[in-house]
Amino acid sequence: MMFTPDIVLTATINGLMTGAVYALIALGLTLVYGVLHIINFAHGATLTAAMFGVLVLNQALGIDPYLAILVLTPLFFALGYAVQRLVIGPASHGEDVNILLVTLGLAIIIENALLAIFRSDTRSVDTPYGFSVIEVGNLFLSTPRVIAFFGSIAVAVALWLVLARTDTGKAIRAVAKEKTGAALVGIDVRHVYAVTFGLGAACVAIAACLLMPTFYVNPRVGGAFVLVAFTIVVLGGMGSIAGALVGGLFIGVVESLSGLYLGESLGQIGIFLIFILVLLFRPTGLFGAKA
Amino acid sequence: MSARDLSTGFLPIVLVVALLALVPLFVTSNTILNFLVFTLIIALAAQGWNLLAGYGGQFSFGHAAFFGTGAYAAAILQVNLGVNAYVAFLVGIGLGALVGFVIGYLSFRSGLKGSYFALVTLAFAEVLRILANSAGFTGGAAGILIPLDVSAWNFQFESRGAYYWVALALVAAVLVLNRAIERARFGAQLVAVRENEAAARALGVDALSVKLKAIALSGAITAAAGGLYAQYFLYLDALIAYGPWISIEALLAPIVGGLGTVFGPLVGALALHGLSEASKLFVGEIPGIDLVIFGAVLILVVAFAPDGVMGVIGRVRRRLGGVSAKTSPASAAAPAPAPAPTREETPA
Amino acid sequence: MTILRVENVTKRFGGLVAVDDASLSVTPGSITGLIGPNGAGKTTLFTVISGFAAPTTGRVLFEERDITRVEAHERARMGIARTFQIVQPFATLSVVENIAVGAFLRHAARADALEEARRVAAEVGLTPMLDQPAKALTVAGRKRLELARALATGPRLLLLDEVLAGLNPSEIRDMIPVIRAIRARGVTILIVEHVMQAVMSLCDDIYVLAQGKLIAQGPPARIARDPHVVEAYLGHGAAQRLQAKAGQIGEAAHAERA
Amino acid sequence: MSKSTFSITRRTLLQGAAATTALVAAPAYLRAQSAPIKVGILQPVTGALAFDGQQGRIGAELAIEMINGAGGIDGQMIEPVFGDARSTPEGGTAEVEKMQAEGVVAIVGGFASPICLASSQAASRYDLPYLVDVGVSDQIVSRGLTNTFRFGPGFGKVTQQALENLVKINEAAGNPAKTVVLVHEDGLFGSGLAQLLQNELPKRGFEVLQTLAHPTPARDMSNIALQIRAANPDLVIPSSYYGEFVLLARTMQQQRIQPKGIYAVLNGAASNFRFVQEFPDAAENVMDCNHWHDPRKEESQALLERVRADGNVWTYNIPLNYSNVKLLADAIARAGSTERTAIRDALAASTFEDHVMPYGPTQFVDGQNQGAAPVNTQVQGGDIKVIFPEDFADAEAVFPVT
Repeated sequence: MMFTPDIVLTATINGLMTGAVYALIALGLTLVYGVLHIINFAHGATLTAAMFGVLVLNQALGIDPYLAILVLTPLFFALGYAVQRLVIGPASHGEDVNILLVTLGLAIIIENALLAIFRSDTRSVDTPYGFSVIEVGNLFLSTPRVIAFFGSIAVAVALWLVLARTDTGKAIRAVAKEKTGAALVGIDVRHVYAVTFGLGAACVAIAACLLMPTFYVNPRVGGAFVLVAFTIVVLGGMGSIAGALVGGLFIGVVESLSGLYLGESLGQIGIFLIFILVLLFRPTGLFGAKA
Repeated sequence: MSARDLSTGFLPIVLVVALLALVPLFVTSNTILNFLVFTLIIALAAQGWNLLAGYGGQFSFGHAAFFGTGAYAAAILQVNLGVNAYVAFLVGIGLGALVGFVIGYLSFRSGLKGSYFALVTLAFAEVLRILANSAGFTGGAAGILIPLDVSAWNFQFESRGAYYWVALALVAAVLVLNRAIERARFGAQLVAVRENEAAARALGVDALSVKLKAIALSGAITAAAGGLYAQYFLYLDALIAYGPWISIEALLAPIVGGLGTVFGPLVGALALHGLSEASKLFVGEIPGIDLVIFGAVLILVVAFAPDGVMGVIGRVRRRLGGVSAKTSPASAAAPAPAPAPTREETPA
Repeated sequence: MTILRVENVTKRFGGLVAVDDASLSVTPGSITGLIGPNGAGKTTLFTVISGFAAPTTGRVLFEERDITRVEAHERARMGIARTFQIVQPFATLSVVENIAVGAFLRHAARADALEEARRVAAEVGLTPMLDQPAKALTVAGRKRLELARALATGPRLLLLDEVLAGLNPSEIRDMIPVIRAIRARGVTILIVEHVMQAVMSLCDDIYVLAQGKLIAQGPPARIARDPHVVEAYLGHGAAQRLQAKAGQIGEAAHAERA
Repeated sequence: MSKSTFSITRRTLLQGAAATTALVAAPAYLRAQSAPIKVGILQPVTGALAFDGQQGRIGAELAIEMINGAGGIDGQMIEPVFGDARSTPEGGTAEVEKMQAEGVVAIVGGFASPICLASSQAASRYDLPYLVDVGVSDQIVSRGLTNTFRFGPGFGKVTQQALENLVKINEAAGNPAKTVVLVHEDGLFGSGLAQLLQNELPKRGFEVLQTLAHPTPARDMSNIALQIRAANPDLVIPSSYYGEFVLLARTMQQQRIQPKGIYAVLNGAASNFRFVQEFPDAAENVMDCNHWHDPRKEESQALLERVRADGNVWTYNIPLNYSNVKLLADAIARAGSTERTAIRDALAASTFEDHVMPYGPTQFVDGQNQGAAPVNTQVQGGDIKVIFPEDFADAEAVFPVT
């Protein structure tokens, strides 16, 4: 099938905009993986919870989704911190299999608690700018999606700065590299684990705020983003912030273009095939650091 | 018979299976039988997973790939090609082994382990799900329906009890197979690969071939569960056959029951499904609350019984003095949970 | 006649040359030592010989057969066994089961493998710990287990990677006769070792590796005097002590073999 | 046969005795009157289909409330036995077994086709009448199960009707639409429909420019919108679930894609008031061919108002389940017994009119209600109106839109 350059260009831009949000969701996942070496199964459910958070703040208090960032980011950081410190850590006895199970249990709890509270309706947030567009040539770019694009990149850069420049960031990197060594030099590993989890949850909270003006929420919506986030984490190299960002944008574009050329349904296969091929031939990720 | 044979021999299997086989004679409630049949199907799928992950240390998140293959083979061969149900069932098992071999060959050859292996299996299952959803011969999105035609020749039974016995027989066969593997060279090599692949290779263990055998066998067993599912419910679509739900069921049961133990998958499946039913019973009509309880109990089990139900049983038995602590660790039957899968790999 | 020959092996990691054109040969029935300062490439060369890494160039021959491309487990089947410097027990298995994994290589039936495992355990002095979980063993116990597992595969050539490292002097004293006894029943041994005194007392022949190159070869007494070795590795004080000792022990060893 | 079937038979005998010799058997009669009739209400109230399940349950509950409020079935109250199919076929099967054990006389619901297929089959083991509320797969009523009835239309009927109605609506407007883009989810509804329309539309003078499939859930519909814009069709025919259609409609509005009409089929959102309320501009003038209540019936208006008064959203699941329960109650009353075969025969012979759907009197052939058909709705002025067929319409079609 042939498409005009216009369409391909627009599809690419669409892919980049979607991909940036994917990247933001993947950031939390890759960070947790890099430090704790576990796959957090509750990541998608956390996203769903944050999206409901946006909905509630909007409908009950009239808070704009973007302003909700100021509320939800610290809230989810605290929640993530507490859950790791009080539930995942103690319950898992440091065994990775157990962490996996505990996060799976958490995902089940969060998803169904949301179902019990909000019922299973699909809900959306209406904003004054929900339908506004930025015209570039004869392209109409959805304003909230452009905001989401730059917002996601800003968060990625901010996260990278936190890890590179702050003491906490250095402690996180030390623990990621060598847990025992870090403990020996006096780093509180449990605290670092919890901070990492908190950061992961905070990323997801921001992603929720950026998504809601253009997306919808129901108790199972997070699942749609989790698999793709896994793919990005693998593609970018597990634990790599820059990898997650580049991987997210790349996957966004691949998804968009393969959707265009193969159809949206089969286009999904494109993502998984890339995923499989990367794992088989370059498991440290396309953009990841050396082993 | 020595105390040691009690924990590693075939006698407990015979006893447990004999006991379970009596259930339909006393339980006439089809609600319970239906629950047990479904639970046994899950247990069978989980036994397959346990062989690869519990004994071999290769954690798969994609056993749906095998379950779905077994299920679709059973249905498609019967519906589209008119093959006898039992033949279709057996072919499905063979195809499950083949899919296992192919996935294993690709992944193990590339040296994937830990979370990387887990993720690649997940992706393979998803690819199969999407393909099954769009292909014509699988019935596509409309799914595939095996015509209701109750007769033993068609592998369809009037009574739930008959299904129960068939499912139990398959589970029992795998219990025996598992025990035999534990006592054979293959089992020792498999566990050695799980514990330390390099050391195993140094001792002459062909790790790749051992892992391939394990994943093919594992695929075959889980495919049998899929085939049985198809025969029991007579309807399939891509989400049922290749959906993530069964991958999760297959891994939860052994982990809760006792990873790398013969009885772990069966015990875990019964415990989890029992728990799920119980939590459904005790809460009112608010949807979701029962699953919240389920999730909470899952976390509590992990927190307070980290080596699974079989681990708890073992500890209680040791405390009661039935089997001395001296002999039981010697058995390969009850190793502690495998070392973390993610730990061995090279971090990026 | 050699049982093992390494011909011009070079191993590069990117720009780094870990082993540079090394050649050595091991006489059947001997204990041959491979020594050198830290980072000399001993472990890399050992890894190449045991089949856990392929050389960049060069060949490895076992009983005059080229095994350069033969996989590690195949080498075990051919009769080459190795131990690991950092012990690698199968943690959840018992001692006897650990050894049985090795014994299964030549014994298909569980009963036979277990019997062989018990026999080997006796040989290395692990009989009292047979049913303990491997993770419960002391460091010395684990070193013995490492040795036992390798022995259980029925090797003709045994590659030992620092089996004495981490042991205290009395544990080393206990271990040396065990290694000698293994050689005494006809198993050839190539040993990478850091504990100098032990190497000098055990080995018939020693190769010295420094910065990836073989710089010396010969019987212990000659190595201890070799000016290159003294310069690159031993240091003068240690060399003198070893020279004195090598004289006595070397004679004793020869006497024993005769 | 199981014990519970036996006890039901016994109770039925007692009832019969009560009817003939009322005086002598007075105590038995009283007992029969006080014993409620248990009806299984099976819906997927958790899992992926939870929303639809909850909606269906609301409809069934309201019908039972209404019937019991009016004195029950010949004095006997209906007692609902709720079951959660958990959005899976095996979940549905397990609930059927439970309901059977609890002694229900029939089961209503299922919602999704896979659940309906498995559950009705499980119920057939006990000759337990099963009324499918929505499940449109044509396999449901083609298996020869005598216990299974579908009051609503099946897939073949819906698609055929959607096509015919489209042609008529287009004709009535002077054939403004000639080119079409099909957008469909890749599941049972969407794929089957797209295939049929692709074959049939060209025969009726339409040109299908493109067929765009998408998965559920889809994270992004902008590419679909993009391709619609590029193809610039007169008509867009989307068949998707709620979330995806909302995304699509919003994107189309944003991208200023304005075809002459959006003609949805079995769409999750186009006949959903939440969508209409939340995005009135995107929803305006969207047509849908779907299950819908008969707006001219007073009872359906009362029901709608009641649902809104309770703070619930109105979807077609509600009138369908409401009607199904009423249909069942009528069959039980006419059977004069709670015996299964009697109820089954009464259902098969029923000519029930007192429902809230635009179907006319029921007439079952092999379990399928022959009068069942979808209608065309259109979002007009923030409301959802029936525009076709005229017999049931409460508004005129706005077409072409531009």
